[in-house]
Amino acid sequence: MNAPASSYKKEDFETDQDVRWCPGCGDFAILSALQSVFADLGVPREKLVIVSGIGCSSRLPYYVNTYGFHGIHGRAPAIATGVKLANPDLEVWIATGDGDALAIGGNHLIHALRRNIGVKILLFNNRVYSLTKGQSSPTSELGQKTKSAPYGSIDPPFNALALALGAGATFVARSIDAFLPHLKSTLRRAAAHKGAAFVEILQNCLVFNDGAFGRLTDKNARGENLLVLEDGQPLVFGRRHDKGLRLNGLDFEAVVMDGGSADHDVLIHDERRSGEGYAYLLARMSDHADLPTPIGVFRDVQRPCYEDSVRAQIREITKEQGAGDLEKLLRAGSSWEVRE
Amino acid sequence: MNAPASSYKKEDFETDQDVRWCPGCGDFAILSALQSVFADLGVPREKLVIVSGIGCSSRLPYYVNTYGFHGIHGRAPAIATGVKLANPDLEVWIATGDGDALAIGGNHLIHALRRNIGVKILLFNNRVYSLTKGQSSPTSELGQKTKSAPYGSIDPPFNALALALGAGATFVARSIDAFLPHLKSTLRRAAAHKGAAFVEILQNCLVFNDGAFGRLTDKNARGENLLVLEDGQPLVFGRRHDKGLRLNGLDFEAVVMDGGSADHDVLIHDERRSGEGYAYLLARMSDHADLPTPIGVFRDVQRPCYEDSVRAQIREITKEQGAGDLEKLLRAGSSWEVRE
Amino acid sequence: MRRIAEPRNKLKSTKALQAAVVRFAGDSGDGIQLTGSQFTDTTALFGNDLATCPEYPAEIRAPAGTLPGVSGYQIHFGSKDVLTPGDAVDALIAMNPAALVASLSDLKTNGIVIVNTDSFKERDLRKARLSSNPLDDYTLDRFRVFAVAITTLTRRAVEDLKLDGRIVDRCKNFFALGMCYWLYSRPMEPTLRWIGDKFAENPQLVEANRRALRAGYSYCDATEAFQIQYEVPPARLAPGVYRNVSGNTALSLGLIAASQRSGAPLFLGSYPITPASEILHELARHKNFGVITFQAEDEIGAIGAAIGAAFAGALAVTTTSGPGMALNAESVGLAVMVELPLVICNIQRGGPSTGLPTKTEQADLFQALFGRHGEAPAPVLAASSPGDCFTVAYEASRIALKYMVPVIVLSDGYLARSTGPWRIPELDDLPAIKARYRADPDGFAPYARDPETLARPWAIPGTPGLEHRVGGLEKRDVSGVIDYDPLNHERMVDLRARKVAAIAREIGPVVPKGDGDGDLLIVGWGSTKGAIRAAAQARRAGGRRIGHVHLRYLNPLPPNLADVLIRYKRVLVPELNMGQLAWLLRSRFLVDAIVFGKNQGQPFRQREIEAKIEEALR
Amino acid sequence: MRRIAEPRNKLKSTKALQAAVVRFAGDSGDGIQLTGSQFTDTTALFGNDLATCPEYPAEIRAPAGTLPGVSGYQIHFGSKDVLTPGDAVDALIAMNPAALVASLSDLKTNGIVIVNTDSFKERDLRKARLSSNPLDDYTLDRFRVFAVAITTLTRRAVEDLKLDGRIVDRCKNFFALGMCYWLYSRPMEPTLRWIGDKFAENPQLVEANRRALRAGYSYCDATEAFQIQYEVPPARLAPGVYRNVSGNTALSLGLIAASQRSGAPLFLGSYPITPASEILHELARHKNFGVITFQAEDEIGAIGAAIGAAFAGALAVTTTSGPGMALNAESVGLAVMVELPLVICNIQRGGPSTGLPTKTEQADLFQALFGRHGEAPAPVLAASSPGDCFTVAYEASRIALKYMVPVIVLSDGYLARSTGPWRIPELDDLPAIKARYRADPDGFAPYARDPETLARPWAIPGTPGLEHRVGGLEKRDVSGVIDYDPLNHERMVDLRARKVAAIAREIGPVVPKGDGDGDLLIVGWGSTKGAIRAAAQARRAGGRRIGHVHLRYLNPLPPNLADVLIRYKRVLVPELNMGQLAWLLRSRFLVDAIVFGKNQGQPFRQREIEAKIEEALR
Ligand SMILES: Cc1ncc(C[n+]2csc(CCOP(=O)(O)OP(=O)(O)O)c2C)c(N)n1
Ligand SMILES: Cc1ncc(C[n+]2csc(CCOP(=O)(O)OP(=O)(O)O)c2C)c(N)n1
Ligand code: SF4
Ligand code: SF4
Ligand SMILES: [Mg+2]
Ligand SMILES: [Mg+2]
Repeated sequence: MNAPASSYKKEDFETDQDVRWCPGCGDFAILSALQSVFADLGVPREKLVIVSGIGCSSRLPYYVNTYGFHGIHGRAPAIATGVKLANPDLEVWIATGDGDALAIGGNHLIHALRRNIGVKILLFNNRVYSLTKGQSSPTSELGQKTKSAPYGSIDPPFNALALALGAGATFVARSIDAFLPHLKSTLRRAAAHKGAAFVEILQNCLVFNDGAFGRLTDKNARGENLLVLEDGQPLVFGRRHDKGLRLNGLDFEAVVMDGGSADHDVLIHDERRSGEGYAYLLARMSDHADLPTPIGVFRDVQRPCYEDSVRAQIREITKEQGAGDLEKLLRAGSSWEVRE
Repeated sequence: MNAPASSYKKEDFETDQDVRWCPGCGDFAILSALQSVFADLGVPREKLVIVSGIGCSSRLPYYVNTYGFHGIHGRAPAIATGVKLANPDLEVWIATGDGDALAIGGNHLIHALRRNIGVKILLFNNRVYSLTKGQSSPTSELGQKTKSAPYGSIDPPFNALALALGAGATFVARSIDAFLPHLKSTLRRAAAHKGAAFVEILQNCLVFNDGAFGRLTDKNARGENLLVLEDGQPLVFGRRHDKGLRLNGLDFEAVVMDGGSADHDVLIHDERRSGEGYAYLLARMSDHADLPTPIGVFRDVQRPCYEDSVRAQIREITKEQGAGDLEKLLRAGSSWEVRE
Repeated sequence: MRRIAEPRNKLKSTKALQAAVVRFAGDSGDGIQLTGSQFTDTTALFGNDLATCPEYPAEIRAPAGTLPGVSGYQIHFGSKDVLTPGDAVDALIAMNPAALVASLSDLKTNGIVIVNTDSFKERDLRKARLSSNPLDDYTLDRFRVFAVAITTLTRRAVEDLKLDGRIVDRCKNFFALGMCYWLYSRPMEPTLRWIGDKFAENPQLVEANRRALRAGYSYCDATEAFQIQYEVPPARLAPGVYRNVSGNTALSLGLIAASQRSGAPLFLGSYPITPASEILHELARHKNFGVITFQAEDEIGAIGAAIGAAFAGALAVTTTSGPGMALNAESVGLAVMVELPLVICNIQRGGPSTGLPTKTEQADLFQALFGRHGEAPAPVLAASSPGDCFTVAYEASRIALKYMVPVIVLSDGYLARSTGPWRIPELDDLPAIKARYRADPDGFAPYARDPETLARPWAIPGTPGLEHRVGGLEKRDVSGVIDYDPLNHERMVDLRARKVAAIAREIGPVVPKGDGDGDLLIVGWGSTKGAIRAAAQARRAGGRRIGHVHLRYLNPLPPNLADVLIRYKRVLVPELNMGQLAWLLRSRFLVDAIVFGKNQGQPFRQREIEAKIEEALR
Repeated sequence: MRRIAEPRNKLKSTKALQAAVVRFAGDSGDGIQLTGSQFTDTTALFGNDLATCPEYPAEIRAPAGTLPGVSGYQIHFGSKDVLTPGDAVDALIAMNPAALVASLSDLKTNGIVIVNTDSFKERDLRKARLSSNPLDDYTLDRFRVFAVAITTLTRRAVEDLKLDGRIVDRCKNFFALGMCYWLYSRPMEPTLRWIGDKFAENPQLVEANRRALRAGYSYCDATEAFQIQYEVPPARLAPGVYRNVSGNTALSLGLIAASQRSGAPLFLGSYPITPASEILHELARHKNFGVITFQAEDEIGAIGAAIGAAFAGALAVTTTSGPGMALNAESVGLAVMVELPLVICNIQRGGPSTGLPTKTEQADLFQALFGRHGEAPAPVLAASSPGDCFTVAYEASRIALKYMVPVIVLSDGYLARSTGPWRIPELDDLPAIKARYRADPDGFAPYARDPETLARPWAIPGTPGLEHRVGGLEKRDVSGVIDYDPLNHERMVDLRARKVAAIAREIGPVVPKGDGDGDLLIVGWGSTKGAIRAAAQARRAGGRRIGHVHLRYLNPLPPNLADVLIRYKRVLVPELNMGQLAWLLRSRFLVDAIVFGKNQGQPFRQREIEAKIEEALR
């Protein structure tokens, strides 16, 4: 019935449901990337669960032939936590949007990251509420005109990655719908991480916020605006790969690499860097007009993951106390017998 | 009736309600500090509003003779946002606990900080749910035994200040119930900040988590464990003020100040430092066993505050379009007349 | 400008009708909503009474040409009272096969079907999952079919403008509109003018669209296929200035009016949700009324901010739909306890859970009445027509401010979107409404009550000498301090209930429409009013003795309702749920009210209610 | 060890009683709860039937000696059925003035009052806000007062142990307990043993407390003031093994039992809230049963995780009280839609809003039945005694697993805390309960239904070949894919309702206690059972023809309820709310049920119900 896990094809992860996104929506690319990655993972299909909230992005589970749970708005991390705790053998993924994850679902998100529960969180960030037809989201930019902010948004946006790091995330990455290979490799990395993996995927909504990421995807512009992180490689960007980042005290600054001494100051990317400051500064780069926006894996470190701690505690206590005996439990405390 | 704002005494901010905290609770000190600070502020009493959620800490509004709103669990930032938006002339303070603010109220908190709404948030952190008699909170420490974690907590705690910074907080500070003068000056600084001010106050719950901050308050221990931040002063700690913090790449490290060259590396505290990394590293210090825990003002920077942006937009549009005319509005669009 | 008619083609015959139902249907990219609203505006200006009902696809952009992608717009217009958008369609304009098949079952036998043959190609049929072409098989045998190459004809009309092909094809809806204008003898002038305004920045587009419109009109006038032209004479509406409004627009206007008249600034705390979002959109556009629209992080943040704003003196409002209303339950309880004015609008949609978000339903009445913990009564009002949304929003604000209570307003997806002519009220005719801020510290106590309304004083921060504390814990009568005393609690539970119950004094007696006594009383609430009234009228015309009461106030109920109920042999309660109002009436009046529930995400059809009436009378 | 009595003092007289009510009251620091439970354990072992009701101060540590700081523990024990903790107190042990005045109104005329005179100093009186000493004025005229210097006598008893003064004073509650043991002829042995276990690590404390206990006993035996010793002979309980349980403990055990018996691992997602938290505490202690207790960030996170765990195959539970239940409304709707098993326990407290968190009330019945948007029916069960919490938790789990539905369990603050003897069930006597995981891919469809129960299959992730998607949008019958089709929606609304209604088949007929027909039927639900039964018994003894039906199933209602209702002339519904069950019965059966509401945050007294019975029969 189910193909052996090792020989999956992408098609094995398609369903017979019509995909109900607007033609050209960035969600298609993400779906396709995820299906490919699933095919490669070698995880039996029945062990994969995708949980989502509500939004265009949250329709994704319907289109992937695994177990799926299309939850309610904002609650995917809560539901996913329950799934993973109840059965840690499952690989649990979350598909969510900027509204779903960062507006109504913000609390569940930060707590999932705090606990480091082993779920992969894919945040489709299109900086707008799409399913409800174009209101502002917590990542909408200042001045962005939306249906709910017809004169332009005055709410400063979240920096999703900085928020995730502040909450204690162990794995933080960013990719873009338009960069399929990069996206796939990022998803693969998320799959490999033990613990909570947070991936922000910049996603174009061509109906309500078209071109929001043009600076980063446009062939001409992206060289100057995008910095692709690679572990062990210097933080270099620029159309001609001629710029690098170095430290100035506790801030990053861009320098032109002209073969001079400054070249040696350019930082080498280290995903596993133990101090928290480095990843945080990387995350904050996108807030600075004079710095490029990084994509890739910002941070990938290990902390005990929550489902393991839960099971370990149960095991330990059961070892100490012995497996529970219902009969004994009911009669615990002072009991007495009444005879006929 | 009301005394002139300039001549308030602390007693003017007391109410006739019996204070219902356990004798010896750290909340008394915070209450007292706040009443003193209010007396000094020169703000007319009727312009002060304290909003709270639910918890021992959230009882505070009843004991301060200002306007007060004892809300429901976790929602103080939401209620306070409404108060401040409806009337920006009011000085709005929030009293909240680690459960109230960081568990159920986490989302409202991070969004209030993102928007930079002008409210002062006092988080009474006792690392436990006290009002409900001793369950774990999101700041309970690993291994801490509580009623809900009788075998010890396995949930990694939030670092409240790192979370606040990740959410975009413009003012972040920490103080301790036991240090009254420090607490008062910290509250005064929060009062002076324009925008959202986030103050974590380490508070001893002598019933359910007594001595949680002994390391920091105990006369003998605190020298080595506490670092008092002062703007423009070096980051120095130690019983004999003989240790300083310097940068090692992007991490802090403690060095002994022996009058040697290392002394010059010791960082000078700068609350207004523009890059985000510095305050974040300070905030993360308390996670590191080998670094002291800072108290004081970590960060105090300016961003437009939300209530101003809201009003500015209204003013601007009203200037452009003229004040609304109800009669015209009702007849807008294509209307037609039916005559007798 | 009114009642301008185009010159007539003398070769064609003209037939007068009392009313007609027209549906435009096509792909969501076809500009159907725009076409429909143009037809509506013209018809309104022409003087007909009317009701409309747009239907959007559930998806943002379902694949073009598919069934889920069909967008529809139905208008019922006439020279008498028009009460519903019409059960059955007289004329369908179908821009593609999917639109055709989706509408077929609603079409009257012998009804008119205009199809755009250019989009009935093999490919189009496949997208609509059709195996044969409905134009060629028996499908349309019952109808009068006009197969017109609308796309081709439009292209031809604008050929010489040398426009981009995609732009040209976007004009084709005006061609179709022109045909309908001819068919129903409507003037083109208003739309010609509208096109001029709309595309002012692009004169070529103005020209192209105008030409398409005229071409459609002339096509019918010229071609032999069209022989009969219909006339639906204007209706006799009550004198006044009218405009066509949707329920959500009217509701927004009602809130602004209440704010302006009461002197309490309007504060909306909201979180987007279908079908309530347009209220947020609409109010966000009127900042020059001092309106603050706060899009919160979630519904709880939204209502929380509204409660805070109410504390600080605003006319505070939150707008949502069922799921958001569910999340708000705890906060509504807080508002009940702190006794602050608050207007909570639930624009109901199909449930439970996420349910059918784009569909309509009335299944949140129980939630409004009972969906809180503890005894937490709140007034509940329901709007019954698009224009009535104005009245109800205004009245809810009035009650909230006068009694210091949260008031729940129920509307629904159908009311939210559908439109009807609304007589714009004269400002002086609006009921008095006032924000009564307490200023006097003398004798002030936060929970002292107005002896008449039982309202506590609204003492807002900033007022010297009135400093006080409120909160969700039980409070002592008068002083408002926390109090767990058993008898005080009982007194407060009772006071909160009596305060709400006392509003009944202000509710005028219900007077049944139709027969004042007789065989059957139909009791309804909310958006079903038009369908019930139409059905009752029809059955009375058929000789039945029927009365119809439509409740605006669900809590408290009108004081004379019991007296009315006993004047009829039977009571029938049609609702878009499983019988929630019926339950209420049964419990309150021990009357054996007959449940007539419909749970299809769709409004009632007149004929469904007629059939049920006959069944009930059997 | 049972029925050991201490040697008697031949000079004193002994009086046999059928029952007695004793209340221990003092400052929350006085160890009142511990004293009370020792008396209870001893009394249970002795063989009496009993009911207890502890009362804690609302504050964690209200200032010592004040009224808000009073802690109380009441026990009613007897040799017949003991149904309530007792309306009126036979013997009060008051450790300070505040405790005395707080209890006075509940004391029987001629009742016994033992006071600790050492804490009736000027200062103590001031703390209790008394202007004169009740021991000296007329306050206690109606009672038999025993003024005993308990602190002094305790100190004297342990003098030679040279203990710290604070520790010595903590022993005084054992002195008081000893007095009570003498007064009611109870054995000291069990408590002496318990002291040995409890303070095993501190032999000095063991000695001190034991001495204090014995000293109290001997004091009564020796002093002239005490002349009468009472005897309350053991009750004839049904044979079996008993233990004394509180409602929250029993509920926790019921859940564990259901998990163990069904084979579905227990998952609790919860967020602390009074008075539900103890269930979380209790379950967290039993991790060796594989129980996962997940303390979430809030109630929505808690129920969300529970729903996820249910999807993954757990017996999923969430526990909360009214405010949390309000927050959960949207998620309960999701559970209804995805048709997963879930047990939702609401331990009700005084509302609305934060209300009276430490008090009891039954005002969340409407919320349980109707507190969701859309038509979202769920079974609702209520427990009626501490021990019954076990049965109901088990039964709710059984229904959830069998029918694939969320089931709501109602308990309340009174049941949660009070205790009574519970006959521990034999495991084999527990009803069958089974987690039926689907494994067979053949013919699998996510919303295909069991023809009998209408349950859909439980196909949990990890099962090869059963991959499928669920969610909150309306789904097509059988296939479960998203579907907005009108008739499908109606079918699904109907199916979800029928599935719940079908459970009625499994509910045995209700058989009224007392008279099977007659003048009055009393219908109750939840924690009021004891008080109603006692009142009905008393009134029947007074010659009235009364039946009593106590409902465990509130939705669906027992199938024969209509038949029972018509056998009585009147129907009376006592509830700790404004008449919620009465409303339900009125609506459902068109019966003119008389509302008897009490909203005081307190359980019914037997006499209140008796009075109302007489009024109803007038
Ligand atoms: C409780 C609740 N509130 C509001 C909504 C309406 N709603 C559905 S999706 C959505 C936002 C979607 O935005 P996002 O998460 O960014 O997803 P996108 O559509 O942009 O992919 C909202 C507000 C809802 N379904 N439930
Ligand atoms: C919706 C809701 N859930 C739960 C509770 C119960 N509750 C009251 S206070 C509290 C936690 C208090 O902890 P914290 O905020 O740390 O305050 P503290 O008592 O420690 O000062 C909880 C869970 C509630 N009142 N409302
Ligand atoms: S509305 Fe935007 S996000 Fe949604 S499917 Fe269309 S393009 Fe994608
Ligand atoms: S329980 Fe703890 S936090 Fe609460 S009042 Fe007592 S000492 Fe303070
Ligand atoms: Mg989005
Ligand atoms: Mg706390």
